[in-house]
Parts: sequence; C-alpha cells; structure tokens
Amino acid sequence: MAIRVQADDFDIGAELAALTEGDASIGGVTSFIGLVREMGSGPSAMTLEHYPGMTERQLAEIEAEANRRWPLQASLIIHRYGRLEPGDRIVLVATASKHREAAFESCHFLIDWLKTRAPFWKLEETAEGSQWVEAKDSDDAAADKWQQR
Amino acid sequence: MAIRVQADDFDIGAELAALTEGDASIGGVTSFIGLVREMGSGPSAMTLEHYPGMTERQLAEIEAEANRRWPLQASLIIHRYGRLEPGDRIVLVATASKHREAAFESCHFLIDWLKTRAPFWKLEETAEGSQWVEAKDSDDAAADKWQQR
Amino acid sequence: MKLLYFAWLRTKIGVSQEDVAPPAEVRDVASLIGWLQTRGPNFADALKNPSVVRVAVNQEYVRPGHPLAAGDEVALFPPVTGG
Amino acid sequence: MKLLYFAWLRTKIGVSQEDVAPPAEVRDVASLIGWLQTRGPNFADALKNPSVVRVAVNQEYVRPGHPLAAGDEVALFPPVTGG
Repeated sequence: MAIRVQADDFDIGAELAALTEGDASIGGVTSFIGLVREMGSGPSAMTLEHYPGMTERQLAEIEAEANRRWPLQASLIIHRYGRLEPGDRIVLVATASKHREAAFESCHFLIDWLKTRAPFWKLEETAEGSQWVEAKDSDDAAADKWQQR
Repeated sequence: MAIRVQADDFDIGAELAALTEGDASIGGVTSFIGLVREMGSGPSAMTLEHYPGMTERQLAEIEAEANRRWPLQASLIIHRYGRLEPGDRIVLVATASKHREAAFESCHFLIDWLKTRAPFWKLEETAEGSQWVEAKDSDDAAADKWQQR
Repeated sequence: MKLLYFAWLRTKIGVSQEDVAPPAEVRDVASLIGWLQTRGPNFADALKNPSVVRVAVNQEYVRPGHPLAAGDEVALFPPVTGG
Repeated sequence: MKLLYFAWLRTKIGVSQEDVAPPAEVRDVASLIGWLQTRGPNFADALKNPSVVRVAVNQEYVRPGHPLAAGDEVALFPPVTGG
C-alpha cells in the first residue's frame, strides 16, 4: 500500500514495475491513469488545489477500504496538484492481485471513491477567466454503486 | 487500435505514453497487465504456444468489438509467446477514452474475451514434467457476462 | 479553533485560513456556519447555501450536527473535483 | 486441405501440421473428426472426446456442422488458456 501526493509527474513504467517487484504470486495488475482533457474550445490548463494532510489521510482510508474488500497483493495511488496542461497526467491508481477480477474491481473502486472523497479542486483557465470546476452528479452515482455491495 | 504478438517483453511506460500521445481529448486510460504467477510449490516457468495468423485475427476482432461497444480514443493489445518465468509479463491490454467508465469496461471486456478466444496455450514446467494448463470455467463465466449485455 | 477554506469558498471569503474564538453558543458545525454567515458580506455570500458546503473536522468528513471543541481544525469547502 | 494441431492435441497426435485429402464423404467438421479418429491410435486417443476439441476453419471458430472445402486451413486445438 502506498500513497503519494506530489506536484511532479510520475513514471508509469517504473511505478508499475515496482508495484509487483519480488512478488511472483501476483497474476494481474489493473491501473487507471487520469489525464487533463482539452475542453470545448482549445487548450485549457488547470490548477489543482488540495488540502495537505487531509488528502493523504483520505487516500489512505480509501486504499485501506479497498484492501479490506478485495484480496490485494499491492496497491498504489499517486495524485498530483498544482498547474497542469491538457494531456498531463493527474492521477495513477493501480492494484495488484492474484486474480484479475479483484484487480479490476478494486482499481475501479479506488478511482470512483477518490473522485468524491479526496479533497482536490480543479480551477480551469478558460477564455473568460479562471473557473472552479463543478462536481458531477455522475461521480456521486459512480461512487454510490460501491455502497450497495 | 493496435495489436502486437511477440516473444519480447514490452515497456509499459512507453506503450501507455504512446497510446495517448497527441490526443488531449482522452480523460482516462485503463490498463491490465497479466503476469506469470508462481504456482504452488516453487517457481514454475511456462511456454506459451499460439496459432500465428489466427491469433492476430482474433485479437483484432476482439479489439474491433470493444471499439463498437464503447467510445474509445485508442486501444492496445500486446500478447507474448514463448518461454516465460514467474513475474514475467504475459499480456498488456489498454484502452483510452474521454471518460473512465468506458475505459474500465472496455479494458475488462478485452481481457475477459481474450482469455476465451485468443488461441494461446500454456505449457507449465512442473516437478513432474511439463503439463498443459486446463481452461478454467471461471474464464468462460467471465466472458459470458459480456454476452448478456 | 483553526478554520480552513478551499476552492471557491476560499476565493469568496478572501482568506485561506484563520484562527477564531467563536461565542459559546457555537457548539456544532451547523451553528459555526450560522455564526460565520454574520461575519460580513463575503462570508454571507460564500455560505449562503450551506447544502453545497462540505465540512471536515480534524481532516475527517462530518455532518452538520458534529460537535466542535476549541482546538479543532475545521475545513469548509465545495464538493471535491479531483481525480 | 491443411490441418493444424495445437497444444496437447499436437503432442498426442505427434505432428503439428499436415496436408490431407479426406474421402468425399467428409463434408463438414464433424465428419472430418470422425475420419481422423480412424487414422491411428494417436488420432483416436487425441480425438476421443470431440466436445473438448475446438475447431477453426481459415482462422475463424466454427461449429461441428461447418462445411469444408478442399483448400481450407483447419485447426484443431483444446480450449485456449492464454492471457
């Protein structure tokens, strides 16, 4: 289990290799990479604000919950903050398990819960000035489906 | 869309970076890496046999089906053959989409269908000699759930 | 009591954190928000719709009825949009 | 007609591929398997349970009733175990 909150980019290949290093009981690794999307008219950068301290605590709680629900050999969450441009990586979530179902479900769970619980806020740079991104109902719905299990 | 069947290992970081390169409409990339698991008593290598020609054709059909079912910006399947040892990578499946649900579902679909359709066979080296791995009912069940959609 | 504001709550209020000593009748999160609304037009505007304000006490999410103590770290922010 | 065998079908039969000219009554996959079973104890053993044999004609999966033509590439193999 590992959590990192950082301004810098990360090396996907190195991170995923380190996740499984030395544990040959792992049969599958599922990962999700979130990227800054170009919105509507032209490139728009954004700045990610977060709540230092609470962020790490919430991510650790979400990761611990995934480890309670699924038999995981390893897990990793890296989330960036600061100014990011379209195409930049925002987040990496990865889970490793003996079997692929557990890896898929736990990885999906982590990103869904992170989206509604980890204290990050996106400030988008638009042609009309900076604008705080509004939370999406679809994110709440995605997180809720894991409550019903 | 890309398919590769090869004996050599692959570079996860480079493959995933290339998948999203130049397309800032991509919001999420889900990937699955399958690894050779150490079975029961001690390390056991394996040899993956395949059906050249049909393998590429089946993988391309599976990938085309995923692209019909989900709005994908990019997808990639790399599958190795030949002799592999515990901890070695066997397969990489990755899908990129504007939204994470499509990326997760299509990636999961690809590996489930690949497991029951792509003509690969595992020959395990055990203490009692080489043994062909038997197909798992759980793989059929995993693939079947995508039929019912 | 330490107060923290994030995202548009921070920009509307105009400060990111402050130390406050609320009156004795402020015993829970709901009454804290009620008191903050009286501290000026910036607070009144930022907190005019408490249903869109999320609150964490000592870095854990809490509900409006959550009791408060003098040494608490209380954060107010909009629904999160990371990931 | 080109025949290909994979995995334990290949090791039991002892060849990986061969060119054959089946008799005229072999018109579909099921009758091909019936004919192959008569070609020796290695074939009889490998094909004794046709329900565990998967068949591809020209690299596409087919069912036992699938018709065969002289120039077809026919592959016989056990259920796949890759990924």
